[in-house]
Amino acid sequence: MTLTATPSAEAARALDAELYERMLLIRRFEERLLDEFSKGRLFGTTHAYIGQEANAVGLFDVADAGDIAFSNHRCHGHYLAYGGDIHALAAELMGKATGVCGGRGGSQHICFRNFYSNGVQGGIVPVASGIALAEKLKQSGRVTIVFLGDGTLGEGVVYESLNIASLWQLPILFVLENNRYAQTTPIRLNLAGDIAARFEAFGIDTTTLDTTDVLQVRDAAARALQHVRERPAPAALVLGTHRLCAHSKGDDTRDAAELAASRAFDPLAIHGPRLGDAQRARAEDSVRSALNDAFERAIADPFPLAESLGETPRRAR
Amino acid sequence: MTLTATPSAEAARALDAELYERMLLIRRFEERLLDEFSKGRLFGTTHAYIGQEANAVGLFDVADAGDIAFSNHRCHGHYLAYGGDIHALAAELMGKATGVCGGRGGSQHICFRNFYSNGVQGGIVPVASGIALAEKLKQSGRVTIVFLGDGTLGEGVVYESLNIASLWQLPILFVLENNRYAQTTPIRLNLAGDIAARFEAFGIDTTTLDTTDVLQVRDAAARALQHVRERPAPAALVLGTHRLCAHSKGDDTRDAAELAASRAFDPLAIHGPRLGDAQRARAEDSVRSALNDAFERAIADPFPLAESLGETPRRAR
Amino acid sequence: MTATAPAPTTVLASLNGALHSLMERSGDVYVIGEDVLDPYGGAFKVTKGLSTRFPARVLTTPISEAAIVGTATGMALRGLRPIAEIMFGDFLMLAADQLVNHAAKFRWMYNEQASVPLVVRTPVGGRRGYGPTHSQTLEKMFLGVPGLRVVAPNALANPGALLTAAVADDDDPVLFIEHKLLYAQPLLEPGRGSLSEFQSTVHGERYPTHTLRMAGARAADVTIACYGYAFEIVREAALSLLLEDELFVEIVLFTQLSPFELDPLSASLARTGKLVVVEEGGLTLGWGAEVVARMTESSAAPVRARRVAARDLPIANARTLEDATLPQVADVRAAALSLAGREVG
Amino acid sequence: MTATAPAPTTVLASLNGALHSLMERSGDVYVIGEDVLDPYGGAFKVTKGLSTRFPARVLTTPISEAAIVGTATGMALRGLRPIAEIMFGDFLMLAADQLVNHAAKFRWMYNEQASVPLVVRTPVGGRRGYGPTHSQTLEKMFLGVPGLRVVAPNALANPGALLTAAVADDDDPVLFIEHKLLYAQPLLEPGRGSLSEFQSTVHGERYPTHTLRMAGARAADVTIACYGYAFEIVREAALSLLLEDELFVEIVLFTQLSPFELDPLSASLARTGKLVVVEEGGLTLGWGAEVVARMTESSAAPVRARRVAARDLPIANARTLEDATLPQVADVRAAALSLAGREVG
Ligand SMILES: Cc1ncc(C[n+]2csc(CCOP(=O)(O)OP(=O)(O)O)c2C)c(N)n1
Ligand SMILES: Cc1ncc(C[n+]2csc(CCOP(=O)(O)OP(=O)(O)O)c2C)c(N)n1
Ligand SMILES: [Mg+2]
Ligand SMILES: [Mg+2]
Repeated sequence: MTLTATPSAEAARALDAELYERMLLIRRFEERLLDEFSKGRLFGTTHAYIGQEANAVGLFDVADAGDIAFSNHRCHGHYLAYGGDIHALAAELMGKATGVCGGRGGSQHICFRNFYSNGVQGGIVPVASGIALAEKLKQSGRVTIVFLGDGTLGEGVVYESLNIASLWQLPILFVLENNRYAQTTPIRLNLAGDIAARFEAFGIDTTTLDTTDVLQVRDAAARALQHVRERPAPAALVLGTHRLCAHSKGDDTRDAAELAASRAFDPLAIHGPRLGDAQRARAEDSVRSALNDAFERAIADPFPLAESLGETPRRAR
Repeated sequence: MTLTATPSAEAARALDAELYERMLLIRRFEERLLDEFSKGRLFGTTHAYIGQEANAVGLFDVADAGDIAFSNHRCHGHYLAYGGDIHALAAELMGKATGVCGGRGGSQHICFRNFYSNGVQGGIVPVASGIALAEKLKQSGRVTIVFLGDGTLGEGVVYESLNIASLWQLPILFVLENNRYAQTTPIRLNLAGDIAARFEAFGIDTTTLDTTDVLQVRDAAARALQHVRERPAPAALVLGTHRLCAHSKGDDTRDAAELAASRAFDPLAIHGPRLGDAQRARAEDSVRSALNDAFERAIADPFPLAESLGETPRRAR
Repeated sequence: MTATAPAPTTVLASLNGALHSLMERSGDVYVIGEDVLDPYGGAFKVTKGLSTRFPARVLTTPISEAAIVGTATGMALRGLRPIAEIMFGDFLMLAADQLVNHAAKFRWMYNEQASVPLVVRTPVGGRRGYGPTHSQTLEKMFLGVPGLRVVAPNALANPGALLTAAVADDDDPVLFIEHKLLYAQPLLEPGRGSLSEFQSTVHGERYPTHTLRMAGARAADVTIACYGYAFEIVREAALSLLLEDELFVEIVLFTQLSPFELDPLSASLARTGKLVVVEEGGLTLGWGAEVVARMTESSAAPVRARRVAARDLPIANARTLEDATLPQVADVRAAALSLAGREVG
Repeated sequence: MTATAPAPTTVLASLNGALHSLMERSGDVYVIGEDVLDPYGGAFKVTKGLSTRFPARVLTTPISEAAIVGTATGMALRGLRPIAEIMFGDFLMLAADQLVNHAAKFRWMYNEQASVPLVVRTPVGGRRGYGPTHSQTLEKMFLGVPGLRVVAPNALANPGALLTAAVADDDDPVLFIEHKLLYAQPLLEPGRGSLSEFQSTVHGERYPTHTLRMAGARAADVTIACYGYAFEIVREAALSLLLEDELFVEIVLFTQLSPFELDPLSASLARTGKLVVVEEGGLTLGWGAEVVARMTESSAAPVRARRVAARDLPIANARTLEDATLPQVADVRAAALSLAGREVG
């Protein structure tokens, strides 16, 4: 699935539909999840990817099947775009035994094939560098993709990792999703200087994009992945984006006018017109049935038994 | 002691002599220390400032008396240039009760008036930022000066601090002494990209100097301090320098040819010719007698008593 | 906390009120942390309203836990009274070097030439389904760190007064541990409401220890030591032990976790000889380990002891697993009954 | 460690030999840390010679403790066997988040879909005048962390074999704690040289526990538990107790500190009923706290116990202060004599 030259019109249409459906899957999955929360079927917290779908979908469309991804708290969209099993994620979020991590991980702590996530900001970045190093040493040709939010640029270990990745020319792609907010904090209150310059200061090739058009993201990602894989060398993709949902559940303190303006960047609205009405309806149907199936099975699935906790005995019981 | 316009020839000569004597004091202090180590009067470790004297001496000559300094493991030169008491430092290094920290701190852990140091690389940088913030909030007009080595750019917390210092426009001067080595590791093996660019990526005004001429350092420092104090805003001074001694005691793995070449940058050799022979001899005499006095008193001083440890009782005694 | 404000009714209101009052009383008090500004007012709302009233003294930061603590340490070194918030106690790991090798060391290492009147507040604990990196109780790793005090409020001890003491009356760094489930908890008073069966004696002033006895009961059979949210579990267990098993317990409830000052516990143990220690953190080298070790070393009479704590496992997202990992009322009951030589049902 | 190499004579040689042999045997073994390259070979020379023989597999790093551990964790996740070196154990604080919230959690949290066969080696301890930030014994903060094993060599247990087990035979992250003063220490053998008075029984395989008894002596009066460098102090104390006081002790010497597996200690304690625990770290919530707590909870007969550890203070630069802070032979003697009901001279 690497970058190809100008595709035929037919192939382009098929690609458009595919990308649309994948973005829609993420959108509807997250909506369903928020709905299940309000129904009390979910416990804990969640960070929806609504509005940012073009990033993961554009990127994974041009990643190789063997590439590795390390994601953060906002990982559902990344996981689904990576090709993660829908039911296993739904079940995981409900704390079911059939979840992708048996209910142990939950929303932010996922492992599926070569996809990992963790919920401590920044800490995943050196781990991803280590993965990239291992793959370079093994000459596997795999690229490691690590996701960061703009707010996560506050964490020092990110820079330790940029330095090491550049020094050792690791095959790693840093995907910085800049939605200009860290939880409730706007970027002007937590980020000084310039994002691209931060990567470049470590000698890392950086591309900044300000679009939520999945086709543009896909093209930029393809180029970046090619650079990383062929040199090999690290690269950064700084993707301007818009979160069209609360940070986690009800915590949206952003101004209504700003939010309304952000809606213009809805990647579904931007990419949707490239499909016909019938195509879009088919996508809705297919996504709805996939999600219904996944969620219904997950709802019916059993909770993990206390006995599955492992061997460590609890004292005084 | 702020920047003045072209001084009179007489004032310039007096300044030359003063700067020379201060550098010489540091040089001879460190040499004496290494000698005391070999005589077994010192225990533990030490990091000499030999070769880098122009940085601290040039800088503190133009700092205000009330300015604050936070230094690192290689702090003796900074401390002496700051105006720290010689005997109190010698006694501290010998673990004497009369030491500047009563023998508790030792070589890397000093506190004297507004001068602090600590031995964990990088960790001092946010603390220095906090000091700068406090002084800004108190509108004291004080500048905080924090010292880092090139190797310390490996520590993530440095970047957390650069971001905060820039975001909050703190009156802090980052003094990066680039001797191109971290312990035994040459800079090409631990630093990717560009040092100045790292500061600039955070929006910090940065001056890079590649000289061991104390007068040039002094000028650059005066300009940087003025910027920091008047805006107020952070600034960085990246000072190329040469360590003309082992990292700590005997651990010099550098190539002999390289070391020999470095000797050309000896700041005493560069600045010395601006003084007459008699002036230099007077400086030697004055430094020798100050050091003899300090070390002799320190040697005669008592060790701290176990009772001075504090109230925490040791168990089972 | 202000003269005119109504008395707070929950732990959250008490803490928030104390912050308001502290900032009102002294211009040296600053709040620094992630997302602490209004209208959000912090992830758990403890800083709510502060930035509106004191906009220049509430500093929202980048996501930089090490630098948050480091910056606040520098402020404290220069005479301010900063209160840093770490959004989840799990992230204390990122500030461990700042706490252990900087804030806590300065005063001693600089031979009393400096002090660090810093407070680091953080919510800890599970039971909310936040999963392995947002549910931990990690304060045990900081107990015993020289130069660092660790304090934990509970629903009985006036939480706001404790926080006020830490900020205004303590010149050393204090790690202030708030269990997430305590925030919504109504404040308790001995002899009233859900504590109507208990009477309390208070030891110590700044960070007091409460000894609770069943009102008018015979000598207690077992002593239960605890802190923080665990008190909620312990008092429920104590009531059920009383009602269902006629077992009388004495509860010794601590607010200062470290340094360990256990005199009230020694006194209670001299009466009962049997000790249950309950905490939400993992069993191994939890607070209870030091408590049991000290009691074993210092008691004239032999001590019988049981610890009730979390299993030494990460905290799962799934509620069934989380429940099985964290200590429950039944665990406390079982430990007390077993020590008292009763059949455990 | 190789068939042809001469048998190592010091702890340092044993560890270094093991690293050579590990790298020789498997191309998956990597060494990563600060200043680990030849000719320096690491601040304490443990990695000496490795970069000359295996230049592609010895990675010198920037000064980035968090990223060193994080990078090594990533390598381990993908099937390599990295050995990370943290130059001084004090700097583990900088890697605490990586150890606790990443390396140690992955296997369990990912439901056994991943594992992290990582070893983090680090020198700890004082007695060299390195002052407050280069002398600490902080491993106690990591004991009990779920998913993390903590192992410490000593001069008796084959240090190289322990390290080999941690790297080659352990699929979980291991924190490997080396006391600085052990490096130059000659390897010991029970019944020979300075251990000629002792005979030893070994329990466990991968990380064995040694129980040492005075050869041919009557039943021991006191059990002393210890690990690492503390054994050097304990064995000296044991000899002097024997010779000067005719007090017989049994030493239980651990190599696996966490998880706690204390069966050999329980067995010894069943014989003596009196326990001294000795460690170099600070007293409060040190290894000994958990040891005493577990023994108190699990022993049928009452346990009498004393801990000997460092005072809960930073480690000063001045030798007089450092000596008074760290546990000494006299402290071990005093604790044992006091437990045995003897006058302490
Ligand atoms: C170390 C750490 N600190 C704080 C948090 C709490 N937290 C979770 S998400 C978040 C904001 C992250 O912002 P950003 O990186 O921009 O990602 P976004 O949420 O915008 O996708 C914060 C502060 C965390 N998970 N980890
Ligand atoms: C956190 C931490 N890691 C490692 C060390 C050990 N160490 C002391 S000095 C040093 C090298 C520092 O290099 P640099 O910052 O360039 O300063 P220089 O010694 O060259 O003055 C190292 C690795 C330390 N003190 N702190
Ligand atoms: Mg963001
Ligand atoms: Mg250097």
